[in-house]
Amino acid sequence: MDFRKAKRKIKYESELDSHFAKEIVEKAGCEDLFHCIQCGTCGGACPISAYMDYTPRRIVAMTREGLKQDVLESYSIWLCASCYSCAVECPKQIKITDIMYALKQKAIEEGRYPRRFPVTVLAREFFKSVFAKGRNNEGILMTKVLLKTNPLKIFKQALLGLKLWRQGRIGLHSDVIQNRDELRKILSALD
Amino acid sequence: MRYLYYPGCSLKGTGRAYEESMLAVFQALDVLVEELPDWNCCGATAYMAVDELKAFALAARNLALAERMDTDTPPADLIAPCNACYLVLNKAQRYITENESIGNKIHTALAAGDMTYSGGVHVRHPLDILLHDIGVERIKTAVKKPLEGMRVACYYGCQIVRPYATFDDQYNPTSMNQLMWALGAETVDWPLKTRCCGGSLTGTIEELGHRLSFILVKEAINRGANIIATSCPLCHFNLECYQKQWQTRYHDDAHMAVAYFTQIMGMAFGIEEKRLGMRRLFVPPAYIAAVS
Amino acid sequence: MPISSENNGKIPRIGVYICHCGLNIASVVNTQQVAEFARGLPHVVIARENKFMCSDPGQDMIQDDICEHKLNRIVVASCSPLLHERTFRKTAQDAGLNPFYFQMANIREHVSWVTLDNALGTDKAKALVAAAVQRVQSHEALDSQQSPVNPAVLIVGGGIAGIFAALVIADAGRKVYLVEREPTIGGHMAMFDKTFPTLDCSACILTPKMSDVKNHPNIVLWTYSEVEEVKGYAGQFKIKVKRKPRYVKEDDCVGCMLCVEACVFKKPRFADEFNLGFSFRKPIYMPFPQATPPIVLIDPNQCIQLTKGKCKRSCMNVCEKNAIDFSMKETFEEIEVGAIILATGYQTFDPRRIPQYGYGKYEDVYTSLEMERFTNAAGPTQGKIVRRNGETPKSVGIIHCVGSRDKKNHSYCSRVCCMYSLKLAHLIKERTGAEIYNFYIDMRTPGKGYDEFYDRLLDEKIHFIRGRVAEVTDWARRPEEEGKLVLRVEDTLVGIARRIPVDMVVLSVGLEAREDADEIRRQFNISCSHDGWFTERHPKLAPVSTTTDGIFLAGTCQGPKDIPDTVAQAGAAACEALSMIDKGFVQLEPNTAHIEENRCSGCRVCIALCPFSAITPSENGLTSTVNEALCKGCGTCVAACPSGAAQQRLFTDEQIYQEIEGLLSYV
Amino acid sequence: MSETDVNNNDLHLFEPRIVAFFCNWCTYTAADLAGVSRLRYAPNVRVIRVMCSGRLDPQFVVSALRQGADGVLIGGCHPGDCHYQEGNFKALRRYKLLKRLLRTMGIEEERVRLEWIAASEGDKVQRVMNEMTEQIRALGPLCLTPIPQPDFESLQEEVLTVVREEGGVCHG
Repeated sequence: MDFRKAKRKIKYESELDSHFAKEIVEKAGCEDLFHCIQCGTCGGACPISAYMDYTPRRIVAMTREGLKQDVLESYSIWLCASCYSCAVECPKQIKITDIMYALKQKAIEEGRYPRRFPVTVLAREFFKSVFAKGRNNEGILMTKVLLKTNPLKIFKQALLGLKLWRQGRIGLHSDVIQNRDELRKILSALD
Repeated sequence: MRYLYYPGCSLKGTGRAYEESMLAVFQALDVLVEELPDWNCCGATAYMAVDELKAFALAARNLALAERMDTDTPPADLIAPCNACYLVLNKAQRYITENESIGNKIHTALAAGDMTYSGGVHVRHPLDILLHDIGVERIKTAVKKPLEGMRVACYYGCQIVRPYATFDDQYNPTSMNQLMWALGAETVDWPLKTRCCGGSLTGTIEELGHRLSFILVKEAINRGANIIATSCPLCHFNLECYQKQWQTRYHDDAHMAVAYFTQIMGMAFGIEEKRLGMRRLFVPPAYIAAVS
Repeated sequence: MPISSENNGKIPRIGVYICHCGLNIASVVNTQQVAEFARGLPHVVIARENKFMCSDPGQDMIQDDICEHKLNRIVVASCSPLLHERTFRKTAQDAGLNPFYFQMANIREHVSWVTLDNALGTDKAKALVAAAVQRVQSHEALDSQQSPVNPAVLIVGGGIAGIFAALVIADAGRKVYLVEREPTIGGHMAMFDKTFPTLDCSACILTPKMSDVKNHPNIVLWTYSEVEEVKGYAGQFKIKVKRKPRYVKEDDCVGCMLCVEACVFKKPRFADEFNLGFSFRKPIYMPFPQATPPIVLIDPNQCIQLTKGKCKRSCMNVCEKNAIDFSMKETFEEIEVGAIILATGYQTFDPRRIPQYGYGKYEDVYTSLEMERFTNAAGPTQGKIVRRNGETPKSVGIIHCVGSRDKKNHSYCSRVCCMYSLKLAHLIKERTGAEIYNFYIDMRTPGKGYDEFYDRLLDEKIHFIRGRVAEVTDWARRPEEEGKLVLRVEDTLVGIARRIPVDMVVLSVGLEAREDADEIRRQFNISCSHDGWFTERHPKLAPVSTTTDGIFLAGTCQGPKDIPDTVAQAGAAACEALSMIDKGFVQLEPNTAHIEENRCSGCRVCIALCPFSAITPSENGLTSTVNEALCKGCGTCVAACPSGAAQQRLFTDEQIYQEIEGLLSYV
Repeated sequence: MSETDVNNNDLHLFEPRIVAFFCNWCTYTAADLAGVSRLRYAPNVRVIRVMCSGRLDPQFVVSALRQGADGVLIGGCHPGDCHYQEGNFKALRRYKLLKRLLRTMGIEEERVRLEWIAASEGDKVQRVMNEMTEQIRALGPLCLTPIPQPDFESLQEEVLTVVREEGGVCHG
């Protein structure tokens, strides 16, 4: 234990972002952000809270109080697997999963996510592939993610890949929809 | 009975066995299933994390296609076998119809592609169709080889009953159990039946994702199951494909057959293995031999 | 009945008074502008403002003006007439004016409290004042009738609230009918072992009160009975009570229990309601040893004689008093009372509605009420706290807020759970030495000696974990969790998730309105909140009254509360009833209907419409007349009368037309 | 005032005037509750208290519309909850007749609305007040143009039907 590593933990009001909570609460599904009574049901129900740096409850509290940097840079929001356990058990019926989505979007918007973090790489690769082809090929997607995050792992998973390929479960042929133009027009209309 | 069918990307890839067995089972029950032409990716979890509106728009295009298709018997029932597709399509449906500002944006976006959607499609899971439209009695009559001795851990995963429990209980779903009973199988009391399998985390943060699926299989073994039935291609993949890697990772054996519930139904219906995609499984159900 | 008054000049001289209600009204409504506006209205002699019109200076101002300016009509623009109409009528009356030359404009509840925009609020207030000014011109002097009050009181429900209220009223020398649905009085309190925070024995303080009720000469106690019908009005209620057959003559049974001994069922095999099914009784039984009245009864669904018609009837043979009577039928009693106190209590939340907590699935998950029975020396385990397998638990988890503070169930706080959880924690610790974990969202211990009790529990090294438990499961992740119930929770003060294995789980279930609260509400013509609790007339200033005169509330039927608060409220309800009785009469609102004979065509539309059969054809049959003693003043006959012969006092057609005109005259 | 504010004001230039008749026991109490709960709503509805919705003479409604009200709201207890047993049912019957009458008079029937609001439903008061205001705003001001000649025969028939329903004997 190195006590010289002690860091300042206090937050001064000037370090908080008072607009942050307002931005989040206006997003779809986040309307009830301020109803939270910090009971911790979400943290208890969450199968992944055991691994999070901040439990979902703390993410909510920090969001409300404007600890924007800490929230957007926490990896809790990227660990959320969208299983909705928290949302269905919340006694105030807060859609915590949707709040996590809103925070992920915000982090991407502000470029505050860890670059080589597989979760965000996956999200972006997925996004690109669907925009281009309308569908997604799991084999290609996972290969890309591994290439961009930890290329060495490709060898580790090669055996699994080979097996899947022999079972006809992955292929390098990518499925493409016919009306790609239509889809792109729809998606571009939202930019 | 005729339904529209939305496969989603996985049922054309890693989850091909699910598609094959589901179609075979529906055929055995004289149910017509027609694939939605030119469907696109549903939007899924990963997309939603980047841009929620676009995720809804992706889903909306599929819903609009479905609505356009089935003009003679509205409202159209659209089967979405993948849990994630099922959730995303349902969620999009809700937000588009219930949230005015999202609804308006999506309608404008669809219009840019010369499409419209009035909100009339019912997105349904095959479990729901089998149990409520076809019924246990009809299924019982189709059983040729009752699955005696099979002790199934029914795994629903998260996104069928959460957050929208429309056809089963949110905390203790039983629809799959009822189907298994109809086939002559037993089911085990397994409190993890809706616990998260780790989803895409198995591919991104392995340590975490693998542990989540590992403990599911481990507990299914403890509860005396000899097979896990799944209803989602991603859950299936997570529970099935990494079993070998767990041995080195956890120095603990968690070896168990994992099959789609439709494959198990097909076995009981006496459908040939090939049509059920059995050869695409890593751990072939040990009972195939015993039953057939 | 218009009466002549010196002060009711033909030409109206109206005084208008605008209340600020502190800032309640004045912060939205520009009262100065409203007063200025009122001054410009016809017949308004004076228009003034005051900070609080209902205060003494405010009322004095009106009275002085009545004398000085010879006012003969008064308009007060302030709060709801349901709150202060009586106050200001009396003000006018005390100054010599007929009290019905008064009209109120509701510019607080209907304007300042519900309007955001000050200008629009001020406009609305002006319109309401204009309407009141115009209406009051057509008011007439009325004489309000008095109706005598029957000095007896009906109390519904024999829990601690009903018991206490009954004793207060009976001690004051008035007659009380106490009607209880169950075979014994005592309610929930009789089931508890100790009471918080003093830990005095519940039975020791309750049972003397129960026997006082039974022995009091002024109390008629009808248990195993239900109110069947309520008619009449404040001071003159007519009640029909159904008395269910016990198949045991109440007057003859001495409670010796020989019959129970002799019953052909040698072993008790039917779930005992009082012990919540954790012990068994025979078809003939006494609910519990201190049951009041101390007499037995027979369950008609279980007794062979009553279900099959043939039995040795050994109970009958053994009874020396010949008290058993299988031919008994339900009977009805009809009584007249002046006031009614509802003390119908609560029920506990059914935790099966939160399946994650495993109640009904895991055998060692209990409700707090069940735990009350276990801790009770007269309970199913003689006060021993044991698991179903007979072992003493080494660790116990107590989960607070089960069903409370939960939008999917009850969004309110049940108020008593924190304290009773502390009490149970203390008792379990004392008797088993187990590790006790309390899982709470917020500790709520306001009350005399309550927080001190919390301190004491902290000192007893009870664990307090701030976090709402997400799940109770038998899924073991570690060797130490095998065979245990594992509580998965976020310890919010530490900020991490925890899994805590225990032997036994207690669910601190909330209080909820009784299943049939809505039926009772309709029967007695009162209101319920969304949650089903009976609504008091005013949350602050009329906490035991209801919107129906003569009906009062006591105890938890009005909302969750603990024993001290229940008893205090029961006392208040008793005193309200006594105050009404001692006054001897109720002032009737003179809003009855009457028929002007010379305009009546005798069409009899009104006769068929009147829900109270108050209208009859006159002797010659050519017209109809209203029996004003029976009329309740709904005005439906007036609305239907094709010739305008029927009129309702205080709500004449003319007055309402004037109000409409006034309301719309201001643009 | 910014440009958008001006536009907003233009949109909302028409402030409808709505008269409400609320029964003393349920709906008026609920309106008081809305106040106590500080539920804000449109200031366009002005309430007249009657003891029971059964007191409501359809002529009151006609009179209000004639004198410049753009809409009329009637509030009573829920069916089965009437303080006077069944006054609200009578209000309902009269309301139905009134709507037919209004149609004959060329007045949009949406201008008159009947709502059951219990004493505990302060939130419903807020919702109904806002909805009603928006609905009338959308309809625009009530312009009483010369009335198209009503079909007196069928109207008389309707009136007689209702009189019969009410159980009275009509002496013509």
